[in-house]
Amino acid sequence: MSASGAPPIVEIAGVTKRFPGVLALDRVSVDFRSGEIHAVVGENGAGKSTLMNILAGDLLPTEGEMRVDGRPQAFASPLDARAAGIRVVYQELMLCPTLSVAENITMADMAARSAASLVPRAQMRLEARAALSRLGLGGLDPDTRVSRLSIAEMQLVEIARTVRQKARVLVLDEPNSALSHRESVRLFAVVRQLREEGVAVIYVSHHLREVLDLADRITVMRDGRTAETVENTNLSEARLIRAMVGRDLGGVTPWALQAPAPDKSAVPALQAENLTAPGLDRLSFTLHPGEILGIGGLPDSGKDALGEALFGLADRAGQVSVGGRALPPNDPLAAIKAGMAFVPADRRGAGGLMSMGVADNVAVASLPRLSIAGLLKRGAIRREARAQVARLDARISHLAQKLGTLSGGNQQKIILGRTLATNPRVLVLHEPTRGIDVGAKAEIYGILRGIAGEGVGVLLISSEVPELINNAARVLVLRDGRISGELGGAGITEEAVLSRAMAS
Amino acid sequence: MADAVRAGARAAPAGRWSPTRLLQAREAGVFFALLSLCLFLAVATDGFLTSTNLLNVGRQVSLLGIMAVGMTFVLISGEVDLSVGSIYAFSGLATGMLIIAGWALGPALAAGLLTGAGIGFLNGLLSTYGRLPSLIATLGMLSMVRGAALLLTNGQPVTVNARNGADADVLAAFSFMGQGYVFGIVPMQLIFFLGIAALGWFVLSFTTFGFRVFAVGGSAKAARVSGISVYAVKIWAFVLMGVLAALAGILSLAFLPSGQAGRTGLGLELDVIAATIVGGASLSGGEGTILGTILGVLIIGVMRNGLVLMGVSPFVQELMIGLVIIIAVGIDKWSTRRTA
Amino acid sequence: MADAVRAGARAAPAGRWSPTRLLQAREAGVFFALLSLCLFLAVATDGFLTSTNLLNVGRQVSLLGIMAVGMTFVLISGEVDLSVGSIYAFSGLATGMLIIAGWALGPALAAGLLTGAGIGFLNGLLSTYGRLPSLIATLGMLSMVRGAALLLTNGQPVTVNARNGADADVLAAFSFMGQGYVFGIVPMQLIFFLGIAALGWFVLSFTTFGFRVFAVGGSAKAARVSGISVYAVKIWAFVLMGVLAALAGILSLAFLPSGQAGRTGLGLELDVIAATIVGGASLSGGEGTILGTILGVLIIGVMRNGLVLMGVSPFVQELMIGLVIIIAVGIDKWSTRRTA
Amino acid sequence: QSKLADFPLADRIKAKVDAGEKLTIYVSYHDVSNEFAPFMKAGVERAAGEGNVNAQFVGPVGADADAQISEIETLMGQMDGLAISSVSTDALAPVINRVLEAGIPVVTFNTDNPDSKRLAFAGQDLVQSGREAGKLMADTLGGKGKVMITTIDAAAQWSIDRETGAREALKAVPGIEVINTLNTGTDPQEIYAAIENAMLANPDVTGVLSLECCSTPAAGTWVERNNAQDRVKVVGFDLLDETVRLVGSGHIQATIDQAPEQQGFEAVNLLTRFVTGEPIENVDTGVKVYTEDNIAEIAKN
Ligand SMILES: Nc1ncnc2c1ncn2[C@@H]1O[C@H](COP(=O)(O)OP(=O)(O)OP(=O)(O)O)[C@@H](O)[C@H]1O
Ligand SMILES: Nc1ncnc2c1ncn2[C@@H]1O[C@H](COP(=O)(O)OP(=O)(O)OP(=O)(O)O)[C@@H](O)[C@H]1O
Ligand SMILES: [Mg+2]
Ligand SMILES: [Mg+2]
Repeated sequence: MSASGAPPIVEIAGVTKRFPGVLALDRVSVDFRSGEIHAVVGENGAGKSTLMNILAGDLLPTEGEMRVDGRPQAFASPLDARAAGIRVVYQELMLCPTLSVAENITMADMAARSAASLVPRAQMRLEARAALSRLGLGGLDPDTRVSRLSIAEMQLVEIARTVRQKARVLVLDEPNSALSHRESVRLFAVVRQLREEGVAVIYVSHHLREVLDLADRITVMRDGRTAETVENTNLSEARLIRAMVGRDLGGVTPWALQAPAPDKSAVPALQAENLTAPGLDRLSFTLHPGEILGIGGLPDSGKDALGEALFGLADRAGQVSVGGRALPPNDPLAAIKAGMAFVPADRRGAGGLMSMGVADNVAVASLPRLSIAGLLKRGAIRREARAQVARLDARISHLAQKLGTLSGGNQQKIILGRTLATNPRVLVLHEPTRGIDVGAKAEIYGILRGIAGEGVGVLLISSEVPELINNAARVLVLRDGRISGELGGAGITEEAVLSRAMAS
Repeated sequence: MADAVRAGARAAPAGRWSPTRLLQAREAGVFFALLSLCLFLAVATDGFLTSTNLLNVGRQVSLLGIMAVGMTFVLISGEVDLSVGSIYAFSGLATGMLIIAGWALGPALAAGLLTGAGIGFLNGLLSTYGRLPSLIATLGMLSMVRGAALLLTNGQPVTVNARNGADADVLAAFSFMGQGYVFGIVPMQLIFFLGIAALGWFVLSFTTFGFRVFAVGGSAKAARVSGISVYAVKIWAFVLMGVLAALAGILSLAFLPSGQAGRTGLGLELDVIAATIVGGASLSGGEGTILGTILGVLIIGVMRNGLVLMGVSPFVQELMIGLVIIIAVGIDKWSTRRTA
Repeated sequence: MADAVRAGARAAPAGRWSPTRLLQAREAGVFFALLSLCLFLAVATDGFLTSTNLLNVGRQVSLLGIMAVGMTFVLISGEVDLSVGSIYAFSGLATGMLIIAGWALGPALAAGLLTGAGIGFLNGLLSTYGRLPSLIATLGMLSMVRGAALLLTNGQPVTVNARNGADADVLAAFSFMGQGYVFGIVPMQLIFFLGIAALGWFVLSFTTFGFRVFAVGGSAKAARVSGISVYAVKIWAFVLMGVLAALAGILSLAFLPSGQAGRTGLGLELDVIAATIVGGASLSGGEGTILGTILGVLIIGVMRNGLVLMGVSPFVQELMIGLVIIIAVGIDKWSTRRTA
Repeated sequence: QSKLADFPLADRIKAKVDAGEKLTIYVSYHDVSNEFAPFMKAGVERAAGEGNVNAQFVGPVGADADAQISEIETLMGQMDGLAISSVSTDALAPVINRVLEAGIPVVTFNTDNPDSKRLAFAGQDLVQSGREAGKLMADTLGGKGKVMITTIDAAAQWSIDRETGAREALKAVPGIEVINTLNTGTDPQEIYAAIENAMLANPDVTGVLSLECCSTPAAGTWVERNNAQDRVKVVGFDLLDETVRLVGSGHIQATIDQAPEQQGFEAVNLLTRFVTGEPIENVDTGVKVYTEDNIAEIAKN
């Protein structure tokens, strides 16, 4: 049911946002109506989150005005936005790690109560449970400390917390970037229900297929401008992509169907024997040079623990060897020296050096190569950084721009650049394209195939089944910390992966 | 390998968390440290396990403890207050001067506590709206307030006694606050400490304000977007700290009954922060419990007392104090497995 | 994509690694504060702008400055060191005793600096593999090392002079280190300070170690993922701090040939940390520059000097010092617009 | 004058005395980490040997009234006698009285506590020694000049007492003006820097009167390094190595010794005599003045 007739709740009129050296938003105009799901799509750095942050009262526009119910309003702080009935699920999670799940979910209520009132812990838990089970997370103990959750769980808690609040406008900025297919489906049901309740839902995403079957209207942003706002009637993915990127992207043929057979006689690039760690149970597999090996599975299958265990960031037992050389546990440095590079899933935490510049982030893992006798080779560092930035088409204003001020997707690209800069022989990627736009995705996949062609072994850990299908020559599906199935060639299909992932 | 798995499993229960829980992993370590310290002293000395001595220790840690309760709030909220030693001096001496000037007890106390609240409020303003790191803001206040105290007293010692003009009844009541005993054995100071600790525990664990303190310290951004006014919460924490520091200073003067702006409470801030952090609070905010703080305070008090009882030379005492602080926190850290 | 490359190209100059840039927003504020302070004193007093006085100030801040350079490394790496005042005392006095005992200068200095390095190493171990908050680890060391210094000297003042048995030539060389002048006017202490500041600036800005210090402080976990041994870097920062604190302590003894374990360097840690943070370093790590630190040190030195020159009463001085610290940092904060 | 007869000695102590057991005497010094502690301690040990008692030398590291009180409270149970030098007269008086009420004899040394009911005092009359210093200053200045008083701790009881005496003596001399007292702080560098700055701020100061051990050599050193011996005279206290040297070299005109070792000795000695029934009264350890002429007596050995 399209609500294009309904009056707009929020209107953005000619809003411009300037950051030092960056024009993030350029005279953007768009309106959001009650009872519609309004998708906002665009390349990394197009300005989506900046726009949402302005709606949320986190940022003040440099120029332009915002109208709520027709009345001009400027949000000086998130409090004003809340007062106007706007609720936001942020792209960068806004949870308090030291508090419990229940406390995070009910935090807004605690803000509303009188400071002298008592904390209704029992009720907190109940409401938390209710909010969680609505997203199919009834199993999660509301007393769990958030710092102990997986990224996916955190994202669900963040959603649960926001969705349960009575909102007139609900902003979801890439809410399911870390979610499994199943979890996403539940989220969509909730979102549709909210639309029926008359909420204006603003949905930012890079998953165009979802967008197409979820949205009533779609706004495409490009280089900080609104390229167009269209009713979602007989639109095609290709059509959207053209509007976003300005060119067509040829469809990708699954890698498995064209990948050269890896040389199984050669020394394995990566070998795990009886690898055991929290969540992993005596895992054994081999990654051959030049092979792209996919790892699939549900969130609790152990696939999320695999990367850290291999790289030595988490305790582990069992054998891990790179190029035939056994690695000591708990020693990332040794792993890197042996030629392993790792892209962790959690961008903010273990990912990048948010307080340091882009060039420094690209260089940090390759210091030995980019220095002589302990002295930094600044020229070389800049050259390397510029090369990676170009190769990954990252949008930055200058090489010293702090990573923390890049758009989410561009941060991800720089972190990828950091690992590519080390010229690894084994590349372990955990959700490498999380939050990355379609255009860039295609290029990154191209790059992966390229380095695989150069003999690098690539371990692709992903919860996006299509990503596995398109890029893996071979897929291992995990369940309960063990390998529940191995797929290859034409055998890698959505159904095959899911059936092996689900408990039988 | 099984080890690693079990490790993962063991982590789960530790994951459950609530500030009201009486003994958390964090405190267990400190509690154990305190216990072993006491056991050791019980056998090593004969004077330690006497009720007189234990009540002495209780009295000796009370003022430190009262301030540590306040510091717990400040640290949990993600800030730190270095000015407490100066507030302790200023408010105490101010109150003393008022009593000498012939004021009644009530008004004098009120005035003294108000000065503490005011300074705390200033600390809060500077560290929030003033956008200064609280370390710098309160470091500045440390020396400003100390200077103010010196000016106020003109550097002269303040002694609250009849000779200096304090009213007899007021003096009696005032002295009782600091020197009195309940049931003839329990020192008033200890009563104050326990009362305030209980109150602090209640506020921190059961009230919405306490909740907000944890939220703000855990992640100011998250708290802000949930509609909690971060600045207000932090300012209140500083005010609370100021009032408690003032109270401690007043009690100290009531006990002694003399103080001197150039010396009273000098360097106290580090003791208070040490006790609180030994108790499990963290400089990075969001962590800490009143119970832990009490344990931290007791460890420091018991150790000082024990070293004296054992007749350890003063220099060696100095050395031991550092050692015990490190070990006390170490026990807790080293007993729990590393979680990278 | 072409766009991005152009962005990179355009950015090239700015792309030069920020800490080397001579004046950053952060420092500009502090620099402005220092400038206005000096201008004010130049007109308010006649003694201030004399070369003698300025060189005096230079000498008076040198030891603080030497330690502040070390503290800059520690703070950027995300830790803090409270034990510097005690190291200053211990290493200085130890060196003095060795010289009195008739050692040659070289060995005595080496031994003194080694004690500093050793204590720093211990601080580092405790704060990394020991997993103690560095605040607690170094607070413990503060009192342990102070106790050790008292035991070492048995509380007696250590005076380095011929009558106590120091060899004449050694004594001459030693005294020159602390009291000597280059070109008859520039104090040796100042030379040491400038030399070490320059060295520190170079290391922090141009070497991989400096880079790693920033990385570790910015996010230890990200640094680890990038193959930096977080613990090793932090330990080295503490060792550096220890050596510089020892050097300052040695120079102090060389300057006035006598020190005493009970008072030498007492409470120095807060001055050093204050100077460094006024200079723009942050307790949460990842931020700070040597230039900023130098400015911070100068602000504190100039202010102390100026207040005396203006004949301000000691009490008011105490008050002013706090005020100026707050304002100095405030200027910088308040001049930059808030970014929510 | 105090006698054992008039004192309600605690039974446990009386018993010990009668049984001829060794008594345990605690000597609480106001800052065991300052330069005099070692001398005091030496005197205490000498007296303990002669008087055949155990003497424990205790006290806070860094003058801290609370710490000194706490320590005494803690030790009260096991002390047969207490000799104390107070961090602060007013703060310590109540404890001292409590100890006395417990039937434990208490004497004061070094820093007296007249407000308490202590039995006797052994040491220098601080106000008196301050007066002496004032007089010496006035004489060396020939009765006219501008004097700056320096102290490392204007807050300390001993400092307050000596300053009182010194100002009193200097006020008596019309030709002499006394400016703000300089509180130098306790770190040697601080002390020197403070004096250096103060002398720049007050170029017309002709006399520096230091109230203690540690700003005395600092003042002398400043004079020496600025060749100011002709325009600035220094009078101070105690006999630290540097002080002795600078008196010898004529950069410090006079210094007053307070015989710390003897003070420590008398502290214990008074108590041992008291419990044996001997009447005791205040012992003045005297004010010995050293100048260029007699400084040689302090032979380095
Ligand atoms: N605080 C800041 N300072 C400087 N530049 C900024 C800041 N925040 C965002 N930008 C820039 O504004 C532009 C838009 O960023 P924004 O986060 O809105 O992109 P986005 O559309 O959300 O991209 P993504 O899909 O990767 O999340 C980017 O070039 C980013 O670098
Ligand atoms: N060299 C090393 N060997 C083993 N573990 C390490 C090493 N360096 C860092 N770690 C681990 O990596 C994590 C990050 O290190 P560290 O705790 O110093 O970061 P941090 O920023 O200080 O964290 P916090 O701010 O929470 O204290 C820690 O869990 C630490 O145990
Ligand atoms: Mg975004
Ligand atoms: Mg740490």
